Amino acid sequence: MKSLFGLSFLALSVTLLCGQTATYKPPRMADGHPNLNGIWEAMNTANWNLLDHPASAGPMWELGAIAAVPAGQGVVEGKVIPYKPEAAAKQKENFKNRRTDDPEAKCYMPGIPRANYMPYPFQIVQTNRDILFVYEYATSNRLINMGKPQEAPSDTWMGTNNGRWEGDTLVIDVTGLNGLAWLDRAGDFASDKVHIVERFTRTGADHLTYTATIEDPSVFTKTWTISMPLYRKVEKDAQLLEFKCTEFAEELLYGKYKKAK
Amino acid sequence: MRNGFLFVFLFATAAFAQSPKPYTPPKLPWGDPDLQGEWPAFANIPMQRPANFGTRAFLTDEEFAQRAKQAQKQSESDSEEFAPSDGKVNVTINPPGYWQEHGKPDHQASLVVDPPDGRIPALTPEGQAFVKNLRGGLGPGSHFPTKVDSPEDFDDYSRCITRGLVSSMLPTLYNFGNQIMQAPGFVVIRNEMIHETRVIPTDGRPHVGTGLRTYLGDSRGHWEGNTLVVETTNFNTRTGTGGAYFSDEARVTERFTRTGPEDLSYDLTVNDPKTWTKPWTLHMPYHMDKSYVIYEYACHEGNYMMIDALTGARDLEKQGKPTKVDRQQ
Amino acid sequence: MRIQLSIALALGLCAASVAPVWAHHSFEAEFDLARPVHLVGKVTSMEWINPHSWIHVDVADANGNVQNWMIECGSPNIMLRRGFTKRSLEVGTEITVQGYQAKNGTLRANGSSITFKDGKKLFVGGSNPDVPDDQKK
Amino acid sequence: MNVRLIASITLLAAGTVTAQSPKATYTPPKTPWGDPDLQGVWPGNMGVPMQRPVALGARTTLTNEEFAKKQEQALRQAKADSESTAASDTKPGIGPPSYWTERGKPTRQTSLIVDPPDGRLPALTPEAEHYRKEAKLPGEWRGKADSPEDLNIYYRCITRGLLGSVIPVVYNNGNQILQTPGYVVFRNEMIHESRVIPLDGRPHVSPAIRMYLGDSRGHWEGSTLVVETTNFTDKDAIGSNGAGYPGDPGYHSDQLKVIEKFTRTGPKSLDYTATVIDPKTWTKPWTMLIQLEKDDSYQIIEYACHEGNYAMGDILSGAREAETKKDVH
Repeated sequence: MKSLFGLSFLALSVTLLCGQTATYKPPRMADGHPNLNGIWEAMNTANWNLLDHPASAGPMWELGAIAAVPAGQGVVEGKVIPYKPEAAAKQKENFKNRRTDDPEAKCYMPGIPRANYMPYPFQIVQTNRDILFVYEYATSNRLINMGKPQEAPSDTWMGTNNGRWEGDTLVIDVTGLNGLAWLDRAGDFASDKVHIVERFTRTGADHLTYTATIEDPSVFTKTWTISMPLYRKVEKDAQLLEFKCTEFAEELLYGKYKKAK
Repeated sequence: MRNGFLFVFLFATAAFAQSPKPYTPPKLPWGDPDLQGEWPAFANIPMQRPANFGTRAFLTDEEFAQRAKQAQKQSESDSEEFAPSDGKVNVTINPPGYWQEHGKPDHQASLVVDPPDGRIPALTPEGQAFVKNLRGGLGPGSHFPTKVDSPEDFDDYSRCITRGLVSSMLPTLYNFGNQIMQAPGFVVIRNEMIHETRVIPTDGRPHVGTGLRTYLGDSRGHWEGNTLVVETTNFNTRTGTGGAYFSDEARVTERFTRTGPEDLSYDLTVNDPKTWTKPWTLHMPYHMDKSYVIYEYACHEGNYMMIDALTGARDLEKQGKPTKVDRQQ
Repeated sequence: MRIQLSIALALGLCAASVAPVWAHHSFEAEFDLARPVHLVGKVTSMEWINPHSWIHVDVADANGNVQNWMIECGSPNIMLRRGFTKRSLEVGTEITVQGYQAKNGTLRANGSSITFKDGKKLFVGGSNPDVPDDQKK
Repeated sequence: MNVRLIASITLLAAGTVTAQSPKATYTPPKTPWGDPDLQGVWPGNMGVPMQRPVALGARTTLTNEEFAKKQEQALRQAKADSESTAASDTKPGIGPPSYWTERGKPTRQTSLIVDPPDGRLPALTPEAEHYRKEAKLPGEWRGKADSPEDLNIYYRCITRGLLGSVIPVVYNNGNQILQTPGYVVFRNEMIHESRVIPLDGRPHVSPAIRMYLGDSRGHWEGSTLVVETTNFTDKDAIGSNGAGYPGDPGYHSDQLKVIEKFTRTGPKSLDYTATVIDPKTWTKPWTMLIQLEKDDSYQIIEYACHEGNYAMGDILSGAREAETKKDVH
């Protein structure tokens, strides 16, 4: 029933949208790899909840709409996080206690992959050897070892990051995460057995495509993947500032130990 | 569902049998039929037909003339600035009568056109139970709540949340402005009250995930000839129409067909087997009014009622009186 | 000689005179000098975390019921750089700890003097990366 | 465990006294994009006091005899450091095991401060004297633990401050320099802070933005990287661990400006100087020199301080416990 006219218009708009060339040709560093340098930030609600979620009241009525949760389309491919039954129950428990238990509330380092979609910018510093990710949140950072992969000596919040190039995509193999970080504010989590493979591909002058494949047989029934665009901060003289949030969490963490006034 | 459409189609053409061939709307630069304009819900048609009308869908000329006279008198008093000074003042608890726009009478006997008796079909047991069990058995919030403990005792409109998709398109006391705007790949419907706007993609993309539920649902549009067909799903079970609430499977189908330079035929079919025993359809004849200006309806921002009602209830409780809100007869 | 000594002292050469800023906080704030402890028990696990790592030890008290004590050690980064990893801990090793209990009465003590019976080790393996290969024993 | 011991002994013994020949100006290699290449891991070596003992006057380096004594003493310390257990006869101290330290190798410097020539801090301004007496900022722990603010910013795992993060202490002295076109990054292991220093000559952020590590801007003077940092808060102190240094609590005003210079003096050596300019605190600017030695095998490991900070809870709850028991000790 769709009129011929409507159909042809659809085809016309599709070509317009794709821009001039099919795949983007990134500028390259001296060593020939794509230049991922820059200050980046996600522009989605993944940090609130990786899955589709409606808008809802936040955990703190005292803050009114400021602390409310915006609606958001999920970033999980297939729209489901394949929790095992007991893990699904743990996630619900986390959600119930999110006001006090979310590591982000405590200003603990966000871990991987959450650091990449926090509502705070991060900078990729791509040297002629390794690559450093500097995150504004809690001045956390992680060095991507681009040399011979190293085994995680011990578990940490930001993990042990071994990187390599696959064509024009930076692939980071993350192990040695301590399983204490959450994946979002809704209580999604993984364990210290998680193995994450991240992929950063530059898809435009001011865009990266970021995907993270999450494998943790102790928590999930199968591997699953999140994916999202990351946007360059193009303000003039954009720079990371300081969000050292330890002080902002002390009342939450230590208030109960303070001397009563 | 199929027959619903068939019936509507017959109804629409019957209503305009007199115009020889269907109107062809002008085309927009990018080829879509142009439905743009101000389409206030002026036609003052009741939602449901009085039982004694049976399946008669239209007023007789005599009935219409009587309503026209009534509307004329009403619009004169609507345009008054103050209550009549000749002492005969009917003191009520409502704002002054002249703060309303009563719209114009129409031959159509009721908005509901299917089922043929012009009445909304019966609720399913599940639909009834859902409404009754709301708020732990207290039922939905009401315009006239039986108690005033908290904002939830009021209906969504009193709380300035929303009037829901269906009511926002239909006639009411005032501010029934609707505007249609179009851009390549999108049709936008702006409802004046309560400043809600549905941006409807027409590029055939799928609905958002079922986990995403909203008051106005998730709309997708496509063109069938010169008719815009809009399918809306993903309602959040806290909105509906006629006192009932859409279930999570409700599907609302709207059809916009321009039948003349200043006329837009609008059909809305509700398909929600978990709530109503049958699908039902309403028809609204919009008439363009280029002079109608949609003003901002900032409802929540000025909602003194909520504060007055709640503080008032607290005072009543101190005096040991009930806080039930009775309608002034 | 006297001058020499004073200079040495002044230069903070003798470890004793320079109050090394041990670590992230002063321990008098956390532990109670009035609550010395002498714990003997089996190592159960270790938290390789900063600012201080914690060795967990099962200690049987007088009437035999077992409590799990946490013994505060230094920043694990040093041990990791010496080639030890979280897999290096010999669970079950018996250690003796003399130190002081936490002021808040929890089962925590500082680990300044961890001693082993008959030369046992706390960590095994580990090839200290900055030791030239020919010197690795 | 004794593997470590043998290694450090041989290194110490074999370490020839670094020749006193004047440092020929070393020209570092270039990065692919043409900047001097300072990249690498540059851990600091503990053991040099911030202020020079008065007796040494203007002498900046130890005599060979003094240095030999220092090496021998460092040797003893290294032996103790490499033990995995305490000697059975040691009286239990209150700190963690002493062998959990990495003091690095002794150097010939008589003090970190190289200007003023006497190697000592210049006089304080009267205002600074007053500020220090009134200082609500906790330096070394003085026994009060009513709330987190009574403890210094390092106990609270907030930061050790710009200079505190590079002044060598008993362990985790890892510093790393990374470079990419237009930026140099100075990364400190403790407490996982990385200063991303733009080289494009852009202005500082507004003075309204105050940061513990300030706002840095870099430029090259020949092969020396010069970094100017302003926009400090006044909530930390210069000195190891942000808690001052023996002899001075190190507090500064928010007018502080620090000029750092990174000069590679050899394939494995880098002179880091920091000039402290704070006219509200010190009557004259003063400069520190920290000689860093390249060790790319030194693995910087995450120092997640706040996340494992049992001490905060223990200290505060311990203080409450003490109050309830009213035991005085």
